[in-house]
Amino acid sequence: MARTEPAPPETPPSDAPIQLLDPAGNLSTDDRLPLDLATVDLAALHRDMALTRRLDTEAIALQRQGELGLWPSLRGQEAAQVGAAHALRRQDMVFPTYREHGVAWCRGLDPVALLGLFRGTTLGGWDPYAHHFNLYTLVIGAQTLHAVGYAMGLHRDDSTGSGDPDRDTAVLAFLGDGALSEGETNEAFIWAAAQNLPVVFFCQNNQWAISAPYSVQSRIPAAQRAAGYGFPGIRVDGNDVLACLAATRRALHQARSGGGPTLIEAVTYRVNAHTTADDATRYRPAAETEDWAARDPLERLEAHLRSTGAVTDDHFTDLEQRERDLAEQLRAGCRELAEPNPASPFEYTYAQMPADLRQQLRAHLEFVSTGPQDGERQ
Amino acid sequence: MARTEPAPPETPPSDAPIQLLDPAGNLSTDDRLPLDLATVDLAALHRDMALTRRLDTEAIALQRQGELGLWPSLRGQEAAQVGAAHALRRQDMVFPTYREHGVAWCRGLDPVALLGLFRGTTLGGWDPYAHHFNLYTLVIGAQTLHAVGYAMGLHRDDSTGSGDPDRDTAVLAFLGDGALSEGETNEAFIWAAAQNLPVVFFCQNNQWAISAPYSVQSRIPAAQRAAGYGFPGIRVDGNDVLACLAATRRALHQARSGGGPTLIEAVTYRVNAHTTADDATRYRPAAETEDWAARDPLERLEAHLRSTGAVTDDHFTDLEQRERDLAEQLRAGCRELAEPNPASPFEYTYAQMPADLRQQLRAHLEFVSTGPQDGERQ
Amino acid sequence: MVKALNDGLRQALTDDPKVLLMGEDIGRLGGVFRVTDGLRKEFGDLRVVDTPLGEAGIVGAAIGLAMRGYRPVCELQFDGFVYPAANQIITQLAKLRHRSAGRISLPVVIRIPYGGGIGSIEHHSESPETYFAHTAGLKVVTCSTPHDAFHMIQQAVADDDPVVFLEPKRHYWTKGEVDSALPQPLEQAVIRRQGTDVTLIAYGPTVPVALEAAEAAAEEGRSVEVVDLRSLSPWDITTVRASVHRTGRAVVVHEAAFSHGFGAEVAARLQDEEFHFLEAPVVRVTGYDTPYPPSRLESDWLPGVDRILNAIDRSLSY
Amino acid sequence: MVKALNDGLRQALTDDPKVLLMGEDIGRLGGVFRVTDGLRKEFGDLRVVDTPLGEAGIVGAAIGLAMRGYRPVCELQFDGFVYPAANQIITQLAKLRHRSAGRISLPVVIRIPYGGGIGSIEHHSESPETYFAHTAGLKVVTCSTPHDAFHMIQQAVADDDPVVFLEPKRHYWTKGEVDSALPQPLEQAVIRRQGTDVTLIAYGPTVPVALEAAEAAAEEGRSVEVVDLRSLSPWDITTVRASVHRTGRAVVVHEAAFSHGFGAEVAARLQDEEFHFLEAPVVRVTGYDTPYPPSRLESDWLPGVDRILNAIDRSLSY
Ligand SMILES: Cc1ncc(C[n+]2csc(CCOP(=O)(O)OP(=O)(O)O)c2C)c(N)n1
Ligand SMILES: Cc1ncc(C[n+]2csc(CCOP(=O)(O)OP(=O)(O)O)c2C)c(N)n1
Ligand SMILES: [Mg+2]
Ligand SMILES: [Mg+2]
Repeated sequence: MARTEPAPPETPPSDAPIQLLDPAGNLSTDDRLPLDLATVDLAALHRDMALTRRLDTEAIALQRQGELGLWPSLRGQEAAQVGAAHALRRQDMVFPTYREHGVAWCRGLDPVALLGLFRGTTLGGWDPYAHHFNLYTLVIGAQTLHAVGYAMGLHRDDSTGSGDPDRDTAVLAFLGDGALSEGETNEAFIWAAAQNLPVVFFCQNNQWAISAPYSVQSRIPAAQRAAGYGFPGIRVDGNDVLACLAATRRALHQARSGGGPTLIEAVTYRVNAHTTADDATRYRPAAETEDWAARDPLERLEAHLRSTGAVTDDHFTDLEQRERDLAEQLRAGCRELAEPNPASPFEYTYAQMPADLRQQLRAHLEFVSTGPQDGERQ
Repeated sequence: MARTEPAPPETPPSDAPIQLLDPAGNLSTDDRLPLDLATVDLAALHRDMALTRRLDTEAIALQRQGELGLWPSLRGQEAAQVGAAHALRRQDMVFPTYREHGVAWCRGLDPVALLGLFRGTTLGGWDPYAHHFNLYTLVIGAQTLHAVGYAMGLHRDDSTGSGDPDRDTAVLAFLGDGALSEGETNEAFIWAAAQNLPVVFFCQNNQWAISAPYSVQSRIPAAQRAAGYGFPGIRVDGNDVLACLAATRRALHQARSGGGPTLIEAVTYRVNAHTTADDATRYRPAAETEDWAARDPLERLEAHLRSTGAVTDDHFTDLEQRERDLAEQLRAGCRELAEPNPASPFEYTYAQMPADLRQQLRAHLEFVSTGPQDGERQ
Repeated sequence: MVKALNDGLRQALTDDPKVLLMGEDIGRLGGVFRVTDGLRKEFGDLRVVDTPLGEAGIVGAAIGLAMRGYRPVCELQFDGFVYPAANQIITQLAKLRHRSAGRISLPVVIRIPYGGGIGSIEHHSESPETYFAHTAGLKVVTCSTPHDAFHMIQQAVADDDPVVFLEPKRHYWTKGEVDSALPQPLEQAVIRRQGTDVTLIAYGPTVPVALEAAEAAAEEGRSVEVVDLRSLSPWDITTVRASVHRTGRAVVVHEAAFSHGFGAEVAARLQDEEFHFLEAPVVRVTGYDTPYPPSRLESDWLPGVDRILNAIDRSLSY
Repeated sequence: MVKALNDGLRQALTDDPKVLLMGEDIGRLGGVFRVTDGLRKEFGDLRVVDTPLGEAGIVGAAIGLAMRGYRPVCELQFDGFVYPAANQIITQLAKLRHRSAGRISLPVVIRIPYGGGIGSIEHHSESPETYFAHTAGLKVVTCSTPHDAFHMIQQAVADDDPVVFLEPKRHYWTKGEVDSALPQPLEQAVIRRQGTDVTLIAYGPTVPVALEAAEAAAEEGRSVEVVDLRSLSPWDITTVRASVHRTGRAVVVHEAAFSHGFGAEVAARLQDEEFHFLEAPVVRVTGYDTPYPPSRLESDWLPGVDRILNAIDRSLSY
């Protein structure tokens, strides 16, 4: 009985993802997703993608040097993240996973702050309200419900549908393809649909959830999930920054205007292993990775910029300098990240420390100050 | 700011549920769901629906008399349950909620056994394997995943796709409209879709989840949920026993043949309150309930049988006698249900009772035998 | 007690426009126990929200609402239906203040009708307090009188930490005076009856049972002090120690299972901190280490007056 | 220990065709810790199943598989990711035998890499044993040596009850002899080191720490007995009592939070059943009542040798 997993059912030929910029850097248009190029700052998109990649590369290096415990690389997903982030207004709230370094960058976070979580000096690292960018969430799918709740708050605050661009607000929730299978994510879709909430779900389908190919989660495109709940889903080339920008803009606009949720599937690829602790060669063929490398999102935009002359050479030289500065900032900043205070877990468990916990803290501090340092026990 | 809940989005006019027998008892056909009437035992369907209703009526009466703590009435849902149950083969496995008394009846359970759970003498009450009918599950949605696991087992047992009618097996999982919103239910859909499992999800959309109208859960028909996962959904008139039978037959056949899952939405109505402990007048208008009463599933089939003369008068007189017998059986049986043994919780917690628990049991039995009875403490 | 909770919630909704209630069947129906009766009519469907059927959704959305400045009061319909929300409660709600180094504050209340004794079917009689009390970052409280219910629910709503608010459902219909002027601090235990021979420690559903047992013991000439813990996390060991210091003996009563029930922690602390004063072991009178039984068995299964009296005897026999 | 678990699982798969493994990344990848390395290749993708990303699904489907006659061994990838499965574990897996009056038997194993000390990020270092041990109907075990790992995983698979199998991840790379002929009964504690002055009770991740502390104490002339509980539900109080009976003193060590940690139950039982023999209170050395800290703080936060030695001092000072 040499049966294996059941054969995939016949699925209807799926819509090809919408593309506005092809791998060679040529523009195209698609009636389903119009984009007025006059409203797009190509140079800024390119700059943010390049710097995001540099940030990622540096972080990987820092991990190799033992400065970070772990790093989840976003390489290959720069277009999806930067495209989506450029569609945000200041007041929009973002709920990331743990891989949205590109969005964090565009939100204006100090990039060094991103390293603390992976260095083990903090579990958070930044003020989620200052940048309208929530902390990273490591529990797959959990943040999608927070996004829904925040969106419920927006509705109650009259922060949608007023027509005032500084007032109307939406929520942008990121998730991976694997996250589509968590019950909580699906509850988030259900709530968003039934209450017509101002939330955009941005799914980076990078084809893999650690070692699980997308086919383990589903045999139809992720964007179609939305139809089951009764709200629009759209599938875009996630390595095409313009398609990602256009789709997110439209969806956020609709959300802010009171038009309800959208699910965006950005079809992309996790070029590196899941994290620096993972070994992707154990589960996927090199050929696949190489194949996707040819669709690199950054090269694609650069090709476009160079061939059209949309930016001057200064753009590139200036960018090189910025990249070097960023790398330096990260290297120095990482090592200078403050060591956590041993009292901090106790201080931040409750708004006011309960008496019992205070006693535990007292004992702990005594132990920490006199105990392990001198090798002698008290 | 007199805002209320967001207005429902414009939804496309939904498919009307498929109907093969109209409220007046007239047959019709529908290309989407063919049914060869020669294969249908109308008299048996009618008999089972009538007896199911009597069972329900008697149980309500027993609850009023204080013999049961609670009863969840299935009134109005007899066609959905009996139609679905008649599509089962002996070996098919059923995973019910707590309201599938009609399915239980058709599976040949001793109807008295259904009462124990609500009388408080047992948490189960029957052998799930003897009748291929699992215990009632009170945690909304939980059983859908058990159904999926059982279906995974069928696939591994080579119990689908052999073409042998006694071997090929499917799973029939029941759920309510409210259950569509639990994360676990959605995980069940995901697993069934991705692994193409032999499981049919039968959703009785009775319009209410306790006091929540269906619009709280979703603004599109439940059957469309399946499209989001990539398997077929079908919407039938749940008060039309023929449509329910035909849809379930086809879906079970497909599942047994290795063709994967189906979601059936049977559009029906919970005529009574959620349970005998509920007061439906607090949340829904009498007019709605009356409106649905006019679509009574049992009357519909009866009208058909009488107008076509498909059964003789004997059928009805015989049935009346059976109903009386059943009522008597329930009344007598309920009072005779064995009181649970105080040792049973201890005995059934583990396969072998651990030493500590044995000691707790010993203390408990001593207490029970000498303690409370004589009003004296030991 | 239902009325006191209803009044307390009405007051909370009135006092702070950011307070909102959410849960299954709490609006149109007023809750299966009518705790929120009339509030949707009074405060509208945006502040008293009938949610879809999904407990993870309820708590997860409450977290998001709190991040947007609201103070959500969630109802989970029964003790046995909290588990689909466990992930949001344990990995998110309890930990976000810590994760964010104090930047995120989640003033979320989770109301749960809990405990047995009302003849219900499975999943409707459970006592999950250990799961929550063992989870750092949550507060856990329970009330045993209408007076406490009225005040404690408001204090819980006003608290800046997430509070699991356990409502002993078998005392929902208990009547009692509510003095609206006299709230006790939320985290403080209360001595419900003074005594000198043994300290009986109870909370929520078992407080009236403990008082009854104390009454019965008094007839036999035993003076039993009854402490109502009220708050389970943090818990007021100071009051308990002071009492045990006087009596030298302690008996803990709860409905939750014996092993790892709240009594274990009480016993562990007392044997440590009152080692020289305890004249007898701390005795636990609790549910057994089995799932909750069918309702026909519950009255014997639950810790009742007789079992408590036995325990007092045992304690005094040392 | 990874190798021993891998061998144990291979043996279980070989012995019984109804055994199957399921979880996230356990097949193609062999598990994030490689515990299931090579098994998919050897036994096929129907017996070593890469599941979708959903913990409720994993446990819920395992229940259905068990009802169809299989013996599923689930992996939940990390201790912090068990909570989405809490509902299936607590309301279904633990209770179905009881609900069905013994008709349904669910021989499901839930493997969980658990505990801290490996420098991980949040949710990857937790100790959820109390949640499970407090849940009647579950067995809970944990291994501290490769030898135990090899045998206990097979015993867990052969057991007809659901077993939560906690794998102390910081000892995954510990080497040690596996004597394939000598399994101990699954529920029996083992005395890892004999001593006469004080009994040190540990399990899983803290056993090696306890042994190290005992070693250090020996140098100061203190004779410490170390008990490895191995099974947490049920737990072998007989062995513990016998030891405490001899030493008169007990210290419990675990990583889980102090309040309602396993130590509370141990202390509560011992103070009750060994009241006359305890010469000092049972002392607990545990994690604190805070969420698990960022990894830079973990080595101090976790109970280590020095804190254990302090506790021994304290115990002996009575
Ligand atoms: C609830 C939960 N289960 C398991 C994990 C372990 N885990 C971490 S990342 C990951 C895969 C996530 O895949 P995907 O959603 O596609 O995101 P990606 O990593 O590809 O960005 C898993 C299983 C987790 N973090 N949370
Ligand atoms: C997980 C869970 N949450 C809440 C409940 C309480 N409850 C019992 S029945 C019910 C409504 C179920 O509605 P639906 O699925 O439509 O089934 P119906 O009762 O209409 O047959 C609720 C909320 C429960 N049983 N389980
Ligand atoms: Mg992915
Ligand atoms: Mg319903």
